[in-house]
Amino acid sequence: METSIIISGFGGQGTLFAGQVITYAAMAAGKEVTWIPSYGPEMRGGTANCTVVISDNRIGSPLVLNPTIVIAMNQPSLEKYESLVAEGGYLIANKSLIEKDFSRSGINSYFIPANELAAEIGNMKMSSMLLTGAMVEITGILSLDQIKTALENNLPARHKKTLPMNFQAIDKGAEYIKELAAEKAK
Amino acid sequence: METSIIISGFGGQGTLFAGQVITYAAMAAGKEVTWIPSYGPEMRGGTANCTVVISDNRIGSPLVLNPTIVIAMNQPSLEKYESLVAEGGYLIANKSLIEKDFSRSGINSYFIPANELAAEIGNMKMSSMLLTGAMVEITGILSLDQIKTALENNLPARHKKTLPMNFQAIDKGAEYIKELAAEKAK
Amino acid sequence: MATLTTDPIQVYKRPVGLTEVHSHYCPGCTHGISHRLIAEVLDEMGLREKTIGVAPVGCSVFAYKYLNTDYVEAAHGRAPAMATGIKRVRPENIVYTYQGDGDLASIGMAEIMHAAGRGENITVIFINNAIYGMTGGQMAPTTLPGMKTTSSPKGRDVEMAGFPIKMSEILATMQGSSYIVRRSLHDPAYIRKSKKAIRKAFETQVRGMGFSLVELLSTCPTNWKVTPYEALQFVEDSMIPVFPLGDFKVHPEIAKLKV
Amino acid sequence: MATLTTDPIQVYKRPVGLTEVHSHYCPGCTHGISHRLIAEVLDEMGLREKTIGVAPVGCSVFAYKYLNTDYVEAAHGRAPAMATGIKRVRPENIVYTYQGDGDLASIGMAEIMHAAGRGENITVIFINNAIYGMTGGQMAPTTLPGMKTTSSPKGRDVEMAGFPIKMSEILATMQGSSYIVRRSLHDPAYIRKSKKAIRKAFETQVRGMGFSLVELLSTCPTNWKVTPYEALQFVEDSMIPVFPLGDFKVHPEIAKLKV
Amino acid sequence: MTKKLLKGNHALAEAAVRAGCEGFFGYPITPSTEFLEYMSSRMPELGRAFVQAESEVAAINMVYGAACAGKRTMTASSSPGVSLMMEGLSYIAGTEVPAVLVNVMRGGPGLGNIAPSQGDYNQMVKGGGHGDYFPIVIAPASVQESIDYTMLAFDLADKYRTLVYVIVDGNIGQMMEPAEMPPMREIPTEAPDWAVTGAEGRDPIALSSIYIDPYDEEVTNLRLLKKKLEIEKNEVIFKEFFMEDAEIVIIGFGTAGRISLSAVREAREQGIKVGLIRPITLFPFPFERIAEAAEQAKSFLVVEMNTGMMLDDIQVAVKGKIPVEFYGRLGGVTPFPDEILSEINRINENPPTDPNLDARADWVKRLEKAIEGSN
Amino acid sequence: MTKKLLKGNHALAEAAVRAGCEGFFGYPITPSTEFLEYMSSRMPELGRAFVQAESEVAAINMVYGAACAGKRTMTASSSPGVSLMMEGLSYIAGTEVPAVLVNVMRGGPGLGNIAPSQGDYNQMVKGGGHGDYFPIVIAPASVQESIDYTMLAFDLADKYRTLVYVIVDGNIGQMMEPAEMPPMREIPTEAPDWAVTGAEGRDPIALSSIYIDPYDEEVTNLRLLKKKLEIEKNEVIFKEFFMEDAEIVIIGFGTAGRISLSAVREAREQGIKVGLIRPITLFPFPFERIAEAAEQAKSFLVVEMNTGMMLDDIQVAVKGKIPVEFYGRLGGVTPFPDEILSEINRINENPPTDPNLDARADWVKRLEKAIEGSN
Amino acid sequence: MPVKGWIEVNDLYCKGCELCITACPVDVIQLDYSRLTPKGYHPAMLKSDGCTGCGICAVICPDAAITVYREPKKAKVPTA
Amino acid sequence: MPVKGWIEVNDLYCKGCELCITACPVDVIQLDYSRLTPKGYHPAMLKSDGCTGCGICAVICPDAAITVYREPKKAKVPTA
Ligand SMILES: Cc1ncc(C[n+]2csc(CCOP(=O)(O)OP(=O)(O)O)c2C)c(N)n1
Ligand SMILES: Cc1ncc(C[n+]2csc(CCOP(=O)(O)OP(=O)(O)O)c2C)c(N)n1
Ligand code: SF4
Ligand code: SF4
Ligand code: SF4
Ligand code: SF4
Ligand code: SF4
Ligand code: SF4
Ligand SMILES: [Mg+2]
Ligand SMILES: [Mg+2]
Repeated sequence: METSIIISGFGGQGTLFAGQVITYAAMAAGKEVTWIPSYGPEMRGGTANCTVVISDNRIGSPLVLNPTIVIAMNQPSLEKYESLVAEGGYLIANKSLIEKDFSRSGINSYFIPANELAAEIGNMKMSSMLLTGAMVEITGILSLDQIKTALENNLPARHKKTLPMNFQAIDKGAEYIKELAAEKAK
Repeated sequence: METSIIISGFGGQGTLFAGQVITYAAMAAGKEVTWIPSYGPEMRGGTANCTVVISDNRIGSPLVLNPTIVIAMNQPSLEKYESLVAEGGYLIANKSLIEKDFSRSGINSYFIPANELAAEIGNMKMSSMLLTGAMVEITGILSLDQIKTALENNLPARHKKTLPMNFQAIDKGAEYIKELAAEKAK
Repeated sequence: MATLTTDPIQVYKRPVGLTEVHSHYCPGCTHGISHRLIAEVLDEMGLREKTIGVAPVGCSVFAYKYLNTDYVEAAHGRAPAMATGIKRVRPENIVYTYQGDGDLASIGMAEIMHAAGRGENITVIFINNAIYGMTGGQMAPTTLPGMKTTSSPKGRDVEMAGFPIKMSEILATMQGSSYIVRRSLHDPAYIRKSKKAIRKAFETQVRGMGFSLVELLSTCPTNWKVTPYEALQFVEDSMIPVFPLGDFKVHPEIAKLKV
Repeated sequence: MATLTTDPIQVYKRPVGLTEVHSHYCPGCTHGISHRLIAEVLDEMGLREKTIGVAPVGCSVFAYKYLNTDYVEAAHGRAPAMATGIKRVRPENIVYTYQGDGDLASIGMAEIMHAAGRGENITVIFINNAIYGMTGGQMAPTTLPGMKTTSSPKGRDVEMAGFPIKMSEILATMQGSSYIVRRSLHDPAYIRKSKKAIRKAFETQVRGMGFSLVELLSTCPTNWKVTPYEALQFVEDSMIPVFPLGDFKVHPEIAKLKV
Repeated sequence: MTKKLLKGNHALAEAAVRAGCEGFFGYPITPSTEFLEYMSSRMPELGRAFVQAESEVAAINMVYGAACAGKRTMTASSSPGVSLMMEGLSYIAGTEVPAVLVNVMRGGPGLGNIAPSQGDYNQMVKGGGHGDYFPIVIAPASVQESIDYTMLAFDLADKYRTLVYVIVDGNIGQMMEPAEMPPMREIPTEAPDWAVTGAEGRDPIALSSIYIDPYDEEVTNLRLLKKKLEIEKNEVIFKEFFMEDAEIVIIGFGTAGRISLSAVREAREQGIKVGLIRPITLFPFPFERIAEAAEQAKSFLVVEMNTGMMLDDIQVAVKGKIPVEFYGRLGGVTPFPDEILSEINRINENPPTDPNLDARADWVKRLEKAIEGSN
Repeated sequence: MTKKLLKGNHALAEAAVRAGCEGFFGYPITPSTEFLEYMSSRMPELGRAFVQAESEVAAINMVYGAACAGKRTMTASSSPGVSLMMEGLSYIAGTEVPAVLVNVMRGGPGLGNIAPSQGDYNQMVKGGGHGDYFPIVIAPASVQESIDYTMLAFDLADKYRTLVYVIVDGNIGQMMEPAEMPPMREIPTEAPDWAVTGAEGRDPIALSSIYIDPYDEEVTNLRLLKKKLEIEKNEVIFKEFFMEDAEIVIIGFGTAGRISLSAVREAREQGIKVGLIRPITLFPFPFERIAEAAEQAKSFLVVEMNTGMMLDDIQVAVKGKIPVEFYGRLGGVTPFPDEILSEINRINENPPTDPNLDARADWVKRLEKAIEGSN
Repeated sequence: MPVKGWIEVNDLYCKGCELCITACPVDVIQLDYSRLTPKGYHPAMLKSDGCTGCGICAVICPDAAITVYREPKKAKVPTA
Repeated sequence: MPVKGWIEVNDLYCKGCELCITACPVDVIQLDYSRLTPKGYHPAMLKSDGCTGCGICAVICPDAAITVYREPKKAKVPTA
């Protein structure tokens, strides 16, 4: 089984680190993993994205054409990746920075107002962690605890004090999905 | 028929130009010709030599391993080329700058005190032309007139005034050989 | 005489010399200001349709997308050589290079020195932002002592990496150079002076007077890891003391020129 | 105290620092003088067995055959980079380059500027003979205005090829340089001064004080097409006016040094 | 086992450090820059030499100097930067001193882009500098291999006093993957006897690449050639997968090989008899193994991220015995396993029979169609 | 016919002038320096651009500029100088502007020596710079051919907007031979429409080698590749001698080919059925003709002044059909016709039969013996 | 009374860098947090009256995003 | 009376460049036209007495071919 995740947004939205946290978590869970950024410091002002592959077997390609999961943190990312999500896959989008609606069927798509929710915690930069929490809740590829442990073990020392806030964001993302489900269930 | 000539000496002794004069003369005589220097300005203070090939056919190699004729204008040149002259070929050496004797048989070897003879004309630099005259006299590959015409047609304008002196040197070299022959005949 | 019209006056509008596209520069990066000044000067001098620009490798690698003239893209550091090739076969054109500090002062040191040495009749716009912007913030020859970069993580150690190299001062020693000045982009008043300098540099070329160069102190908020505004302050507070503004060589005829 | 011996006194003999071979230099070429001075200085300072020389591409390409120390042979112009590589991994050794004007001022411009810029703790012996000797007499960046060479057959045209580049003056502007002087080899008195300068340059390195360079005006009778003696006169009459002798940068501590 | 999630460039750099690299000289260039950045903090920390050179030209000549001084030394760069090193590399080869170069290849020619590519195969393997010389070329396909083969690179460089190139593409330089670091090696206290160290108590040593007399140079060239033949005998490395009964054999190196493996696995699940040979040393090239495989297989499919540079070498080994097909993506495009899988399917359904088929020309047509389709 | 005795370097230079070269940018290096020296007086005389650049790096980038400006332009250098041009050449190729390079090859690697060599074959033909690009490579074997093919070089460069390399060795650069100069061509008054000339009355033109999006670069790479295939179809040039009934076929380019001709003539006089194919374009390589010859001949003898670089290409064409032997001299040693003649005799007396013989390894043994013998 | 002016900010170019805001001598510019440009930035806008049309904001704008207008002087009928 | 000195010129190194000749303050050096060195040059030699052992010729000799000797001062017995 191979799961592939693309997280895409503006530079500075924390997409690369969110991808790393997922990678660490999967690695700790005994999976084969790869993480690769769309590196491009030579291209200023662009979008930043990364691809995570999680597998039971040795991984061939760190890049994927049709990811199973996409987290789109802004509108350009949604435009770029919506059509590429694998059939039956997941698209999780940051409603706060997206004005248009979904256009694709056959996949599971979610809008989450991540910036607003993150602002509630008090830090807009938490939106990527928040979406990660939501993604985990939606897909079940890892547990929230696994993500949190990975985060705790790999957050650079100088950022340690933001750990509680990160945890909050993960939970908040997950809760938002739970509520959504509850609402739907209604 | 292919004739090959190596003229070798110190830089400044006029070896390269003497070779060119022979080449021009042979060309005027309707032969195929090549001239090539041992180029090496990157090697200061070394010897300067050139190879002339004269042929009825298209010339393959501008270089030869065993030249038919060698003009050795100093001792290092003699040491280098004596053993390489083709069987039955000619070795013409400048006695003025050579202290040792010939060591090879099976070829036609000549010593000529070129510097002294050139000094008699009044210009030491004429020694290469003098040896060229001698070479032509010995081998008969071209006539003295052919050489002189080639010289006249190809001497750079700024050196035109040395033409008579060059002619003298050619003749002097040839005469020296004639005398030598006359002496031997005695 | 006052005019009759009551239409609003357009005090400032984007110059024709700039293309109508969004640039890839980071928000607040002063590369954009220098582009604008060049465009304005070429517009004002009527040179746009005679000019061939030479873009460097650096953040301004796509200068040709923004400046509305013919353009070529040089190898890293070699813009002065490429400009020489163009100018020598097309002396009727106006040829200028646009180069960063890594490009001009590091890998391109030989080419800029010799273009100046030959008195090549070209103009150089030299953007000194004390860092390698495009590759993500490594130390440049112009990085300030003690300044942290991704390749001087403890701050530039002058013992191991030397002191900042002052290109204008060095190039002014070359007999072939006619106009060598340093200006700054950190403040509107200084920007206006920068524009005048750019104008004089092109005037030097138009008059066939040889090599001209305008060094512009510029910002890199992204790699300095500060806001655009803090970046301007850093230029004023930290860069100018190391790279003093001034005229390092001005041909008397150009000095006389009013622009 | 006067001595008892009546053996003749050897006033001068060939230094141990020179190998016992005939050199390939043309008769009267002052490359040989500078070799001898280096050998004498290394002998006197007792550095011969600690020293690693870096030969250039140029007539002195075989410097390693004549100077009796460990030696490496650099690519054309890259001796300062190669010396940097050696010195950084072997700071305990004395490392110097020996470079011609084509090598140092033309193709090697970037490397010499940056070695000086970094304040690399190496010594450079720079032989300025205003021409490319080894390749047969082409124009160098140091060729005098109007001087005929095989690649400036009508004389150096400063309009097209620029003015001679004055490396010592330029390098002195670099903060990392500690000792930059120009001397000449055209006359015994000047040769003695040259030797002192070479001594001071190595003293600079021994003290870990950074970049040192001695520019030596030198002859090329072969390509200048004059006799060795006329060549010395040419240095005095024509070169020194363009390349004035002098101390362009001397660290105060070295200035105090008596050698 | 203590695997850590490591970025390719950092892993390569740390492996060099552990292999005993005492001098790093480089110039930043995407996508290899993190290598230099890592070294800028790591080397000084260990008291070893780090210089950010003024250019790649200077960097390689600093390496040349440090190599002559008998220290393990290296540089890392990417395609355009490596082109600037050609003269210096040729000098190092001619002087027969050991040095290591890491090339994190990107799209070219020219400035190109910074995306992963294998377009420098010829430059690296056939010798981009002037003259006859033969660097060892190793192409790892994962972060772990990058570590292991960087260690080996230094050993081989010393063993043969030769250049060793470790070539990866931006994918491997930039990606993070779990991998294990070997322990730090001891730095030898003695310099090798050929190195310049100051002529204390011995005759001076001169290291150069000049052999002004052609006969001397000929002897040198012959020595280099014999070294090459020796290396070809001893140092070939490749990996193979599913080869026992393979009828279609894929050949690809580095990322292309690694991605092909995914495709091969999927094809095997579909029951297609397909195998993979992944050359790891590109020089020495596994000619023998490939010639052998040509006896067993019905056809080859060469996969590269260039226009078919290794393809030519495969043709030399195959000698027209079986049809060889080609699939390449260009300009920084990394092929996806699906693409290779569909090539396998195509071959499986319509097995090529003409051993003289023009692999490159056929592929051009397919690729053109694909590109048109996607636009 | 007005043949004059001309020096190779001067003839090459004057041919470039007559072909309409409007900008020469170079740096002195033996054995090509006379080229630059000639241009230093000739170009200004005609009001054309001449710059003695500060280095080969600068020279090729000046050429790059002049080429973008739509003028015929060139440089000339020798092996180490050419290595320094690799980045610039790759940029020119990537930008698809026409330019001509003359490489007067010398012994290498490294500083090597200044003697004639063919050791840059791989660098020139396989691409010494980074990325996929395909310069046309022409190898004249006489002063007359140097003239003729330099003219052609400029035409081909323009026709395909590509790099063209004219490669000779020091023999041809330095020797004088009678040859005829074609008349001076008119310089076109209009610039080509792709050139930068100032955007007067039209949209600005930007010339670059950047294709930051890999898919754009892929399209570019594919365009370059198709140009290559086109060139392979149209522009192959070779000469052949005594091929009608040849059983032994010698293959050699440039000086090696020319010298082989002398040996072949002598062998023919002895009644040996030997012929010669002399490739003139090394890219595009005469693969077809050589494959054809492999059908006719019993064996090949490849002669080069290197370790057998073209040999590899011959092997590709021969596909193991007949035995291929090799004879090379290295390091600046030019083989003499006698040596090749004795190789022919050897083959004639003991015809090789194993099509898989290892030509290079066998020759190494012979050469080693010969070298030992001569010491 | 000071001259009356105003500015227009082009969404295509503006990157919300705030340099115009820090430069405006009369402090009449702010970012428009209610909107995102197509590139995802909050653009600059006039926040209040008082712009003099001095053009300083345009001088410092790195993206040449600002057009500056000024009300013309009152029309005077030529007196001659 | 001036000090008495003399020089020896080593044939292996001397190239007959004449620089010593032009430099010698007392003009006592000339080329030896009767001999060639192994490399083919006429070497320098003392042509007459008068050498002071000043060493100037050695300072200028590019080939370090000259060894300079001087007659020692008269031996004095130490007085103490
Ligand atoms: C030969 C070569 N080396 C390195 C690079 C990578 N590179 C691209 S831009 C750059 C530095 C740019 O810095 P600078 O010139 O200061 O421009 P800035 O981005 O700061 O404006 C480097 C090292 C390259 N493209 N080519
Ligand atoms: C890359 C390269 N370019 C050119 C050359 C040819 N070359 C050898 S020495 C030299 C110039 C030497 O001049 P200079 O440095 O002044 O030394 P000199 O011979 O005058 O002492 C040149 C151009 C070379 N060997 N390598
Ligand atoms: S990285 Fe720096 S220099 Fe480059 S565009 Fe961004 S701010 Fe400007
Ligand atoms: S060519 Fe000139 S520099 Fe070179 S050795 Fe001769 S005289 Fe000296
Ligand atoms: S300065 Fe320009 S880009 Fe920046 S916020 Fe103001 S208008 Fe926008
Ligand atoms: S024109 Fe002047 S007053 Fe008006 S907004 Fe701009 S800076 Fe402020
Ligand atoms: S200076 Fe030296 S080399 Fe010259 S002639 Fe005198 S002794 Fe001989
Ligand atoms: S030592 Fe002095 S006096 Fe004696 S020969 Fe030499 S220069 Fe003349
Ligand atoms: Mg910068
Ligand atoms: Mg010189």
